[in-house]
Amino acid sequence: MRILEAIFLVFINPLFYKITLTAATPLIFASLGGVYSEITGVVNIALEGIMLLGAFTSVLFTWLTGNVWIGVFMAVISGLALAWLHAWGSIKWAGNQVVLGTALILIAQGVTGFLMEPIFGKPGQTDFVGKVEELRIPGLADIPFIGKVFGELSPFVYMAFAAVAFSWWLIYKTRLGLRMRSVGENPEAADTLGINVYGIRYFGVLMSGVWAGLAGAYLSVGEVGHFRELMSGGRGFIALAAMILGNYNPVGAMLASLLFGASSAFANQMQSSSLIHVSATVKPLFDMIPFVLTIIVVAGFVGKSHVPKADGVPYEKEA
Amino acid sequence: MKKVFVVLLAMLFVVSAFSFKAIMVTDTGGLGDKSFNDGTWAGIVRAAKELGVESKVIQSYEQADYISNLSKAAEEVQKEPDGGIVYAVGFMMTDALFQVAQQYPDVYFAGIDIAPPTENVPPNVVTFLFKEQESAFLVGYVAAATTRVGKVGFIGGIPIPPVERFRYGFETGVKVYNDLHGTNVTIIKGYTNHFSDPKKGKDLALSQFAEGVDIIFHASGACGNGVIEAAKEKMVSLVGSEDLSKIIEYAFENGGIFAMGVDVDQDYMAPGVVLASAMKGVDTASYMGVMWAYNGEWEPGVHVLGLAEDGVRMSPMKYTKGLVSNRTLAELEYLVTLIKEGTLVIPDTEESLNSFRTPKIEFPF
Amino acid sequence: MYAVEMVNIVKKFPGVLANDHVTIRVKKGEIHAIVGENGAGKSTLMNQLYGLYHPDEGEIFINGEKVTIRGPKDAIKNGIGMVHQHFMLVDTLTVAENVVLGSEPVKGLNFDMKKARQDVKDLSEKYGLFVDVDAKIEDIPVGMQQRVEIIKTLYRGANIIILDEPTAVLTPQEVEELFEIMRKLKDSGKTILFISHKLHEVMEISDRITVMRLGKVTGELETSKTNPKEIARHMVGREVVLRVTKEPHEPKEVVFEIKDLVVKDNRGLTAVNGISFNVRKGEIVGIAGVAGNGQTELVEAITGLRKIESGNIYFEGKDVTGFNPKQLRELGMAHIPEDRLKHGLIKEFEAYYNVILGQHYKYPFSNGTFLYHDNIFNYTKDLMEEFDVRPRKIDHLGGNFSGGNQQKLVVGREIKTNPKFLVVAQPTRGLDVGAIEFIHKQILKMRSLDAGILLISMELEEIFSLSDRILVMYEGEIMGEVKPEETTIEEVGLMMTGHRFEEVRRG
Amino acid sequence: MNKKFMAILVPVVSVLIALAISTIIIILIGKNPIDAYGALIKGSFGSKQAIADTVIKTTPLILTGLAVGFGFRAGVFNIGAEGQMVMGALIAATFASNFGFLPPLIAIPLTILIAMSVGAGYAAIAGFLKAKTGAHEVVTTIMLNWIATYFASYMVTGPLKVGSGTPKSPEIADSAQLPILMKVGAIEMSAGIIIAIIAAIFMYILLNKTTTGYEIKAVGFNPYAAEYGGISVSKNIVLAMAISGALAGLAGATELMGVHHRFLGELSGGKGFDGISIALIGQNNPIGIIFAAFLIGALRTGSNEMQFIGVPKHMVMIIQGIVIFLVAADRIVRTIMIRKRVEK
Repeated sequence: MRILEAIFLVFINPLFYKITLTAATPLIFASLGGVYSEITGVVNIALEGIMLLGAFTSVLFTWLTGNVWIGVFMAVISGLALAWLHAWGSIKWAGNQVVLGTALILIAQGVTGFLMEPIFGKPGQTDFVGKVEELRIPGLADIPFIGKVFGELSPFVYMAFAAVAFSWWLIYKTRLGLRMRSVGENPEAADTLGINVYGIRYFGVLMSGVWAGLAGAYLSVGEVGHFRELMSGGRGFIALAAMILGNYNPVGAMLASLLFGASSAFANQMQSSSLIHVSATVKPLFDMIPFVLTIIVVAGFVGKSHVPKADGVPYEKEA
Repeated sequence: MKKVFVVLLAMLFVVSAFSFKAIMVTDTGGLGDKSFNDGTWAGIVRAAKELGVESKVIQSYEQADYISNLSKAAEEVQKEPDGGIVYAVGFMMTDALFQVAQQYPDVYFAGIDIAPPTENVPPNVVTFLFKEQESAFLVGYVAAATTRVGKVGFIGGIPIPPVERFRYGFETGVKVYNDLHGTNVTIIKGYTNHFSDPKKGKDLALSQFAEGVDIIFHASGACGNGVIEAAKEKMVSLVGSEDLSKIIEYAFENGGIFAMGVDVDQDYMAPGVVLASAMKGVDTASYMGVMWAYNGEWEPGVHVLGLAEDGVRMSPMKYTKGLVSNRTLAELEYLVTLIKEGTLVIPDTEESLNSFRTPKIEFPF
Repeated sequence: MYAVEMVNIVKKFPGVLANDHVTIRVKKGEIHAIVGENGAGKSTLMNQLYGLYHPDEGEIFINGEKVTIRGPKDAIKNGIGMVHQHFMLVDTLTVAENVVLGSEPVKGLNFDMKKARQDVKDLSEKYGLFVDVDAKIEDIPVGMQQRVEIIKTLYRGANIIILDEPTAVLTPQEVEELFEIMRKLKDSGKTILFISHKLHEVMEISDRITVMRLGKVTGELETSKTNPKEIARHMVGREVVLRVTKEPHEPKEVVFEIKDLVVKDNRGLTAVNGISFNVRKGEIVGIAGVAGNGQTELVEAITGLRKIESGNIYFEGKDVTGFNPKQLRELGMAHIPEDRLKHGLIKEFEAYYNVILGQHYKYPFSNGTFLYHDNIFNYTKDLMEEFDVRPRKIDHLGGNFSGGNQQKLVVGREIKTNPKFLVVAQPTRGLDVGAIEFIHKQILKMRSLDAGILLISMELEEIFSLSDRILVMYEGEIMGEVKPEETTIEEVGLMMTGHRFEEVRRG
Repeated sequence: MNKKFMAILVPVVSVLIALAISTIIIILIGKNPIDAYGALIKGSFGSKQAIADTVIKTTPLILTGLAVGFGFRAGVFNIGAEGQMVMGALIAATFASNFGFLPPLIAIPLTILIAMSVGAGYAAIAGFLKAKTGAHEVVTTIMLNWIATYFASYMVTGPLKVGSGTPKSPEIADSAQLPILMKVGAIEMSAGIIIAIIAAIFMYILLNKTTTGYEIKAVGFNPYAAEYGGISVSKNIVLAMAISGALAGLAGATELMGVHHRFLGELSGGKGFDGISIALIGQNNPIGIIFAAFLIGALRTGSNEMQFIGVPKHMVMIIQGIVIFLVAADRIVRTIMIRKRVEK
């Protein structure tokens, strides 16, 4: 009964919803990146690496310039750079996309770790370099409950939702989006209509760099204001799962990310509940909740998702 | 150009003049953990500089590296006519250290955070352990004295022994305060299961704040940066400014949201928001080890460093001292004396924590 | 004035000379047929006109002007449109979206769906090309998909339209409709290039004919001044028998029977709706019908690849409903699948692994645990000899054989199991005349060996020349049963479009 | 150019290019590349100890490489070797600490068997979900990795914990430890490498000589054709995942029985992920995988020596990343070589 009470208390706590949002935000960005890349037909498991590099660059440039937004901008640029490598290998050279992705993750981990000492003078982690201020919406904060959730949030959270709306519009309402979807489903058909298959795929992959770079920037200068080696902590892979779970659709990916954010917020909240008395060593088990939940959802409720038909298949003209 | 060359040559000469080497092998956490790896290295570097000897570090990539890296370091040291010392850092290297040390009896080995698995320690090995619980006891006492809601939090990384000792101490500090002052401060405990994901630390800290705590003590490596950030965010939002004097002014009047740091003096990471840090003098230990080895004053065996040995302490509360009443400060000072004397023993295991009863303490004022 | 001139085109692929100094001249406003066997180089030639391939040598003139076509974009610019044999449609997009893809109308930043729909509607009305603009491609029948393809070319303002084997997937009635459309297009001044190997169609619709064989042009003919025999000679280089002769053969007892079979398709819709029939030993039962009327699902249900909703299947009188493919094979069923690249063959496997698929676990190929490679190799050598598979390399990968030889491998594999009952689906799709002849002979040989054979084909000629009885399928139901010698192509064609046998006979 | 020759040449040239790039980086940070590579080679092959070390590192990499490679041959992408390895070793450690009463002849195979079955069972969850509900194995295995990690962390800090030091399980019984082939100082090279090579041979035979291998490959290449040929697709997906997981579990077993002799908190150290790149560098071929694992193992071992001359441990990740990148996009290398040949 105490457990039920604790669960109930979690759900009526506005801060639970706020933490859900902040936990979901990096996943939304990164899974969005996955959507862009994969609907044009390029599997991108490098998200984890792009995030990490983005987190690093944003801290680096914030530290150099003192302006967090320059840092965020440079995270996007670095995301583009790594994504370009992925695009180059997988589109131009028709490489195995999964392997290229794992290679880029390694390179990102290596490069960020490697550069710490020469740049910051010490390995491992940087000091606090500055942070994107939270956005306070006057008036909103005074509304009960809602105010506690939305009253004061990182602008990244709003950006994430704006990005979802923008992406939905771009993918489903514009000419470019139509072409992106056609290239991921049947590149040959698109090619015969004079659509530049390679160009569109480059666009998709580069955009995934933009979003995953932002995800990384959020983790560092958006949330904690410093960089720590491997701080992406596997979120790129979770975002990948969220993208598949969300059926390669920006809105779906967002919902899946929110589900994930909610379950990890729930796990944290349950761990912190004063109603549940468990020994300290049992607490790590709470962290399994999001993963178990995802498996149940993937297996039970979603089943087969529509994978873009040409996803992962390099497009090669015959002559 | 020529000058540089001469200088370089001279340096080379100088370096080779002292044929003693101090080599440190990190655990997989590596340098930059702002904890035992960094601390050890700082101490070694300091000693090496003073002695004018060479110091080196090998960072381990994975657990299977420990034995080979320690062996490598030992081989390297063996080559030096005057020998040297090999440091194994982190409790994860316990088994590896003792296996390798047996193979190289003429090389000095030192372990940080390492408890020997057997009673008899080989003569070429010293290990340093810390009474983390003692410094954590002090911050726990401060937390209990400062909280305005009667609820404080603890966030650990992975529940490994040093982390757990911090928790035992923290819990004891709160308990002792409660018993002495008749308060009922409670503790919420959580773990990030990680040492290098600051965002995770921040999320968990926010969850604890959502449960109503106003002070969180963390012992979670880099995750703790997120904990401190969460507290800072909350506090700045309450105060409406990042300015230290405003924060202090606000906190003095209304209390606030605080974090407590670990391992090193983390007060500077968010001045005014980090109430105090439970420090661990890893650098002192590693410095000592090098000196012993160099001077031949080797004292093999386990050295457990606590308040009395100056191995652990509480940060001087550079920014926040004003938030703690003079009486509390005086109490703390007295408690430190009791601990140093051995009158007050802070539990260092789960069992002793459970059976811990606050002794009769009469403050002399 | 020629609308299209391709002069001395040479195109080499690794190991193949696909076009060897080919010259073709197409007049403005004519329907020009390009005929030839599979592999003659027709599609390669047209793909170069559409910019998908680039000629190694030679020149292309459009309306008298020399052009370089670097890609489809250039082709479209030059007023060329192409309907490919394999439709170039994006399954998940709607008809309207598919049509406008690549030259979409926009309103502000948005893609203008409204205008796209209207444009497509207008075109469809103008040329009598009925389509459902809002349907997704994956939900519409093949005939409509083809119309979408034609609209695509018209939408881009094509004056020269290439149709690559457009009738392969259509019913006789649909073929007529297509020809109607082609005439309409011709009347409005469009030039049409029509690739085919069906001589009666070419005779019916074209104005002039270019015949190709082995990458070369072997004849340029005026349709009005030639006959199918002459064309065939140019095509094959020898006289060909256009129809196999069938020996009379007395069927024996029933080997296979289905009763009230109901099967659903991938989307959960009923695809086979209560079908019953039987097949006797030594008899070929043909199932005619337009693609997508439940034949695929029927075959899959019979061969154990698809779940049966209700009804029963009997093999030699034994109820085998719900048996899996392995169990059915054990009983003596064999299956030549309609899509050899999807079901029949594993492209990445060597020939010797492909020919044991389905029996790989049995002696002489294995002892159930280990494969006996020597036996497998010998068996493959024999099979390749017997069925004239070329090249005779047992370690050639399945995907590296030509279509005809792939099919020979599959047919050989299935026939060599000595089945009591053989399901044959689209056995000659995409094959050249020689291969078709060979495969038809093999099927008839099985009949003479008293195997029961169920033949599913969209080629009516094939059905007519091979079957002893013909069942016509429409929307998952049997419209009627006829004997080939007692019916006409038109009658069967009517049934294929949903008229019951009784209605047809009543007239 | 000869196909097989190219298959070998591409990884070799990729390594050379990667080394060239890292040479530039090493120069940029002001170190001498000759010293660095000298250290790399010395550290991986320069002494008996170095060789033993390289072999120790190579052993689990061969096995995870085989695990992932086997999955690829069967058309499943097993990102979960990491979790399967952890679970296999964890459960085996739990049992094997009580095997003192058994002679090695029984205890060793039994421990291996437990680790392999647990790995197989854990992987089969993902295979089963894929076969039954279509759940994407990449998603499920990633989730299962996390679950394994947290579960293991719980076990060694909770129920299995011994002593007051490292979170670790009790030591496994002496009789369950693998015999030592070579001992240099404190470095003990166990018979794990033999197990790994046997596993590679086993995989080769299974894939190329048996009907099971035939069926698994058929399902991997073309599930439709396989089903048509009477091969159960779902059964073989589960089976392929299980075999892949068993190999990963075996990797856990060799680490447990040959190196650590107990379960430690972070036993796998990312070797499951390394398996992906090793499988692909080795072109999913058992022999190729042995060489690829050896390459990565040597790089790792040598990199520790490189640290002595001031090249950080991250260098080897960068080298490894570039090698994998070039092997994946092998046409880059092929094109470079063809151009070279044309120029000549």
